[in-house]
Amino acid sequence: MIVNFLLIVPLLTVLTLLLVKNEQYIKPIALVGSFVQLLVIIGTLIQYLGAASLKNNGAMLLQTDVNWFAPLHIHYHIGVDGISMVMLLLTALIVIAAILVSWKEAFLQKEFFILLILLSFGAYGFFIAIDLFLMFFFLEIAVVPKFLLILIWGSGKKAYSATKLVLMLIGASALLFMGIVGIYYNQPNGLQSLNMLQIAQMQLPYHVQLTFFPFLFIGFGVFTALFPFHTWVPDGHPAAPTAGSMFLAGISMKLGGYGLLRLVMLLMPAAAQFYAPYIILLAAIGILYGAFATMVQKDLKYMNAYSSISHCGFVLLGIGMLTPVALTGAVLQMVSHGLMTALFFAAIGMIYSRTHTRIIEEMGGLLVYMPFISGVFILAGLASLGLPGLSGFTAEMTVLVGSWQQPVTAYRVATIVAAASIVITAVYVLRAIGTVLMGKGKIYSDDTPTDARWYEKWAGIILVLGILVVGIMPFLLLKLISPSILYLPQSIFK
Amino acid sequence: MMQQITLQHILLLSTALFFIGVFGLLTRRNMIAILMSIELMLNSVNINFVAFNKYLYPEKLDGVFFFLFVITVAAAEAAVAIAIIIHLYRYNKQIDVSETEEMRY
Amino acid sequence: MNEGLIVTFLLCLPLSAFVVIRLFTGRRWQIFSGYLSTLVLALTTFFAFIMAWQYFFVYGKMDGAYALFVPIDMNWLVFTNDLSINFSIIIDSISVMMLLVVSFISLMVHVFSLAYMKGEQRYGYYFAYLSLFTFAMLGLVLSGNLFELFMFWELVGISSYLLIGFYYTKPSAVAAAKKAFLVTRFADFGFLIGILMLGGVANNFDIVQMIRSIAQQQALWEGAGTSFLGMSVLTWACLLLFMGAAGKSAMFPLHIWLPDAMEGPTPVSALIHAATMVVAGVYLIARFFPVFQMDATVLYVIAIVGAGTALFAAIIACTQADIKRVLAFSTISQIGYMMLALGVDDSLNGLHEGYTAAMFHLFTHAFFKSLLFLGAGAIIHTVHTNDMHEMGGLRKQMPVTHISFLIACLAISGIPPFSGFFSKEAILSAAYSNHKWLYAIGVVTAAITAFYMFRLYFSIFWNKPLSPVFIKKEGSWLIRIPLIILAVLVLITGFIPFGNFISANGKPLPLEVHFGFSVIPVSLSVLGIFYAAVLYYQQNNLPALLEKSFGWFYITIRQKFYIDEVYLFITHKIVFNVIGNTTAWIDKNIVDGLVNWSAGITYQFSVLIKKVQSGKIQQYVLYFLLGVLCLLAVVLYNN
Amino acid sequence: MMHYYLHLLLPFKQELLLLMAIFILLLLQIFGKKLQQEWTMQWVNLLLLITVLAGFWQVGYSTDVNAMFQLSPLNAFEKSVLAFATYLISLQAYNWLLHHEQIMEFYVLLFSSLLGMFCMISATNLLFFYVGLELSTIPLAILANFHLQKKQSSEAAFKFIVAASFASALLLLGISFLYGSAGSIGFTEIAAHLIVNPFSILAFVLFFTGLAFKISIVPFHLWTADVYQGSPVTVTAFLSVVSKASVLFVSLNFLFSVFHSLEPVWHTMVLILLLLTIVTGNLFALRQQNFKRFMAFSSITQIGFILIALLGQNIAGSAAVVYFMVVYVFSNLCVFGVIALVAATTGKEKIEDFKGFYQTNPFLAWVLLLGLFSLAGIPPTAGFFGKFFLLLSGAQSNYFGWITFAALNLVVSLYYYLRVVVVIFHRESAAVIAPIQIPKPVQFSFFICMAGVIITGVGSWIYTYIYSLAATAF
Repeated sequence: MIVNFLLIVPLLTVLTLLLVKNEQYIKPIALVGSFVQLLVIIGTLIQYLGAASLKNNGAMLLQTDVNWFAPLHIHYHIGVDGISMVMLLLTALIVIAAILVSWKEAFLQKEFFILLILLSFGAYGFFIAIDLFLMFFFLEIAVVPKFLLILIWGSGKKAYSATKLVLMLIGASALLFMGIVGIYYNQPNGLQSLNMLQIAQMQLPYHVQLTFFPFLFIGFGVFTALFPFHTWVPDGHPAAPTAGSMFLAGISMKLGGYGLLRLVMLLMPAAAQFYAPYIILLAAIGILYGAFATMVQKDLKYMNAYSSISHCGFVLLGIGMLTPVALTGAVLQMVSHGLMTALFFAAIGMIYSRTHTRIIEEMGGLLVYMPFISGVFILAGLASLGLPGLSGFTAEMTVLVGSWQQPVTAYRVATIVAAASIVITAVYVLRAIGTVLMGKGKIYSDDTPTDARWYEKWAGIILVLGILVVGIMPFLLLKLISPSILYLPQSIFK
Repeated sequence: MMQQITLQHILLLSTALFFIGVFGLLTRRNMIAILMSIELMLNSVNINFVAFNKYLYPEKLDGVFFFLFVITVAAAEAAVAIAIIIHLYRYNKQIDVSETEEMRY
Repeated sequence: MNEGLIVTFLLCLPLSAFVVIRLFTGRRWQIFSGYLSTLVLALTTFFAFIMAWQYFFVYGKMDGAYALFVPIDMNWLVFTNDLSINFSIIIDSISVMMLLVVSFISLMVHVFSLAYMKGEQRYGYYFAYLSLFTFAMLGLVLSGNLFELFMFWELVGISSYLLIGFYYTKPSAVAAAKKAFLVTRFADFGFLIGILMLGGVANNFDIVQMIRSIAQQQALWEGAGTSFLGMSVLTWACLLLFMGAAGKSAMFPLHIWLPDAMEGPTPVSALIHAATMVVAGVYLIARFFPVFQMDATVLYVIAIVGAGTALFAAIIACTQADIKRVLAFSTISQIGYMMLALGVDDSLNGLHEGYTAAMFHLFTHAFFKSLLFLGAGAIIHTVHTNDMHEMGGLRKQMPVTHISFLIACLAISGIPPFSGFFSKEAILSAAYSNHKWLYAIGVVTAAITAFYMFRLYFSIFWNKPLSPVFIKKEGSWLIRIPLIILAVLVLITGFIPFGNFISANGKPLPLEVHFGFSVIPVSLSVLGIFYAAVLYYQQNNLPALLEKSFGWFYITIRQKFYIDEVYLFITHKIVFNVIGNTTAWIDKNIVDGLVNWSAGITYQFSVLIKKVQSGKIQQYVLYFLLGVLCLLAVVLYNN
Repeated sequence: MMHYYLHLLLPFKQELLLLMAIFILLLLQIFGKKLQQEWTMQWVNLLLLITVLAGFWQVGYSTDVNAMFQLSPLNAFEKSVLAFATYLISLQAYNWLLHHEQIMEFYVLLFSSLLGMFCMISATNLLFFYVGLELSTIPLAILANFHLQKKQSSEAAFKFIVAASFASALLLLGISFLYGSAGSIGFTEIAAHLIVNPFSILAFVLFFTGLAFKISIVPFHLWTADVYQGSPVTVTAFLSVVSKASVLFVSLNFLFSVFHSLEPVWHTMVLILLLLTIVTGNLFALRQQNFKRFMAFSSITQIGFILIALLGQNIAGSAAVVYFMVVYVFSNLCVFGVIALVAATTGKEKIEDFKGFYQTNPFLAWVLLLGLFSLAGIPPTAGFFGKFFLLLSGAQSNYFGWITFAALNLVVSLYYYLRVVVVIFHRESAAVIAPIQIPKPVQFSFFICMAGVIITGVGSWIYTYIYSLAATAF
């Protein structure tokens, strides 16, 4: 089964990297490995589409189910549906871009790339896991490499930030774990299943859902930068190396979103309806709060980190609204935010490596020296502020339209509040563009900062293409996402 | 009237012995005295064993055997402890417990 | 010929020009890029003419009205079966009219720019952005789906941003671009909510369908069940839509970006900030007119805002020294007129004079205002200054510019037989039949308009003798030809029987010019011109005296009623400093502080209890014993 | 008939092997045959390995000998785990022992202690159990003193022997009361006759605290840190891994079968103790500077987590505990191996001394990291699975809220493990530990530990095997 290769290929890449003696082969191997992974994903996509067209719905397909820890009913159970396909593609793109961006990483490069691939391994596994334990396992795998990436290759208050990040995420995992345990022991007829699909079918008792939903919700929510559990984001992202930031914001935060989606859709739909007002409230606060906090940031990376909180709020909003359109929008927003924030961080990294500062006020007129990087930066910014034709627009509009379908006045007010963020987003994006790229040129420590190198260009181009595809041809993604969302029992939609 | 010595009496004795041992253990500064206090405690337990055996379960000699083993083990323990105390004495030229407070917190 | 094909072609041409120039030719083959773009635009204009000819003359009227086609309707982003963003093209009389205006003015601007922008470092990119704007604007007017319209609306905004900020090393240009984008964005926020509301009610985003279903449900949702936060959804939606329109069309109080937008290259101002983009708001309301019609309150609001803005901007225009700013305020004022016209459309009588008048004024205004801007561009190109006080006596130096500028000034002042006269007359007549006091404002504004336009005209071309600094001649033919063409058009467009082609219900509506009605506005305008001549025909100290006599009032006007400062206060002091910094502070000290505090308290606690591990074996034993006793107590108590 | 007797001896094969080793060592000592240190280590290690393997040979059934001794498949496996851990420790002690004069005595004492543990595990009688316990404890006191030139070592030994004696006195008191209330010292009789009354509860609590002392449950843990710090690293490793594992194995038997009737009593008790243990262990570990002392508190916390599983159902609970101990052996020995090596070559034992360790000793750093991550419960290391199963089986009880609290404590424990990681990766530091030559046996032990840390988790068959063993035990 091809799905297994999604896990085998990164593992093999890691192994090869471990065994390689010659330093100069490391980057090519990492790159080739991630490209092979992309090919595998495309192969999976083709198989999935074939299988899905036969079934004519968006069910979990291409499943592999092997008993793993038999006494505890833990299975190695993986499979893909449209949503996971989309997330896999996103991950592959960002990984390739992240490897390209770090092409000149010289310090402990072997470890660097191993950790990067290991991170992606966790993400890939998470997106295809059906067994809850397996999902949790992969989620955790993707935590510690982040810590090491920040700690070893980071900058600034790296030890503090890395520790804080990993502690908050692990704390979230502890809650998640307890949630999973709660599900495990409270199934009808004394079953002890960890199979998401099976749990979805059997429908957990209402009081069980109500009890354990907060555990899982907050657990995944921390990963998605749910207000007020978001504080690892503004510390973690800026301290991380460029590739790390790209990965953190681009993929890691999506793990939580994806988990929430599964939680809301499959595990506890009834509780999701009960808690929807709270989710929406937190999401709306997060969106606006993140946006306002972004506005006054002085450091580019901090800016982007805070904006991530705001953007991820849209994911939460979409999930909380519980309409098919809003959920679709949440998925789109995950993809969109992943791509654009990765691009943003890549651009910031490129700029930083030339100007050696990230403080907005200390830069100016970079457009003259580095048109390509600036172009990428502007594009990411425009995607962020929701320019039509770029990914942010399609995603956010889908969320908003979906949200508006909820006829409750309070929800609509929340939607309006969320929509207000498009103004604030524009404020900080244009402020950054206006100050950093435009205006009078300033003197930097490198006498004449150069434009992007070939690897940086490719990294930028890959992500830009992704953004454009989502922005201009969202129907391609919708073709994957919508059936999988509509495949759910319609009872979850109020 | 002849007074019987009941199990309670013996248990009282052993308990008293035990707590005397504990008190010694907690208050003596001398290492050897501490060791002796521990022996007291062990012996109080021995009394227990024998008493239980004699009063409650006289058909089997479990308690007595246990008492024998405890004595032996206590002897071994004491031997080792004394060896260690002697070793400590070589460093400090005294056997006050306050000399063993180097590692803490 | 298939109109779907034409229109698609028409849209793709500028877009592909943008892509090709931006990605490939923009940097290395600058001149080539300019000509490529112009050529493409010529082709586009050609197709637009074909389209218009076909629509108005080949198909003609059906049942006495111009029909509405939707030649293309493709799904783009499907939300549900009903709700979707489609790539949909709507062809009716106003979209075809706009098509003509946009492509033609854009062509003129392209030609003009070929010479005007010569020597710019980013000459190629300039044309790329112009093409992008043209594409977006054409898309906007052709959109048959409200969300699609919103998308093009945003694209127009961003190309405006790029073009205003074209001289990106100039801080003022960057600031202006930012301001323009942000103010319109703020309005777009309202627009977006309006779209969501309307879409929610109509369960559709297709404009035609929406209008139809809203009309059907009208009775139904004026009831109690559909109110939202105390107002009917219809009113909310229309007001929010108008908010979007007001932002783009620089209506008070969202007008502040337009004067600053003059930081962009002058041809850009002619295209975007005079003729096309800024009237998008008017177009939007016209597009949704059947919906607006249902709510008299909203129409009244539109009329008041329009009239107010017209007067307000006209007053400010009298005091500005920068010729482009004068023109900018005149643009605001004129768009106010158009809004006024839409607002006073008399739906009760079924005459819809206002609607047609608004469109007519939009049409004529496009020509004379772009002519004015291009003329100003030609002047700036020659004298390299924007300040009218530094100019004077330029009439000999640049005869073509002079004559065309004069024609445009007459047109905007509403002097017959220039085009502006006819359209303004229609507006005033519509206002007269609806709200008299609005009519009065309109007339007064017309007089002020005449005054400040001729103040501008006299200051530039007469006033004082030619300064010896300006020895440069009028620009090349590329600059002069557009001026001539536009001047001719300003002369003749007034005579088009506009009501025949465009009216609210498609049926012809004759716009008659009554001599008796025209006397008052025209004579007031002439009076305005007269005063301007008195003050500015020759250099004298009357203007200075006048300024003094008005005192602080004059300064207030010159400072644009301090509205910018108010905005600055709100955005910088309140939003940025108070809200933004407070949020950041809260995040750092309370939300994050809580996280750090919990870590700190754990550590403190750890230090607190370290004494337990005292290193004294006897204490250990004691704790051991106490532990046993406590445990025993708890366990015994529990069982 | 030789065959017949041999068959009788079969249940004791692991104990006999150890006894044999002890005798050979003593004989060699007596006859003054001064063997080369390296050679001694080799054959001793080989013997340990055989002991490990013996635990998998002919153990498909339970054997009972005279109501004293029992060999069940689970017992045999547990002994193998202990022997294997000792084997690894012995490999890692290479650098230290190579120049230690008393190597023979070291092994005699080590094996005696191990033998005591074996007896303890197999005991079905309190007397035999008590003898085993003491046999395992007393040699440890001597071993703690094996840094013969260091005062701290003697101090540790003294504290250990005093605390141990006190604990065993309490244990004995408990045993005597048990005897008094149940009338027997055989496990089966006790299980049958014990009823819930204050006297038996008193007996049980006293007995249990004696055990709790050995696995350093708070508040009976205070000796741990000092003894760990003062003892030679090898002994610390033995104390923290083997000694604890053995008592835990025994407690499984006690709690789930012998004191089964007191279950409600010991559930509350264990809950209180585990919460105290986790919190205290965490709080103390936060501030530690000495690596061994740090590991002491870390191991205290770990014990707290292990106790969670005791709240669960017997099979799943004991499977989780045994499994976790296997994992714990590998992960803890990863860490102790590195500490031992560094201490033996440079004498440095402080966490601060490891600044920039990664730059000079990347391999050792990876070993250390893997161990720490496994202790912290980070996948894909086995520690993750171990922790997961512990909490999972514990959560079956009614104490869901408390267990959630315990799970959140994982965050704190992760913090101090990461503190070490931060130190290891410190980039700018002056006094770095110079590159260390890793001897072959130590390297071998590292490979085993690393493989163990990875494979024990992902390879589910180990857990499944343990589960099946546990299933036969109840």
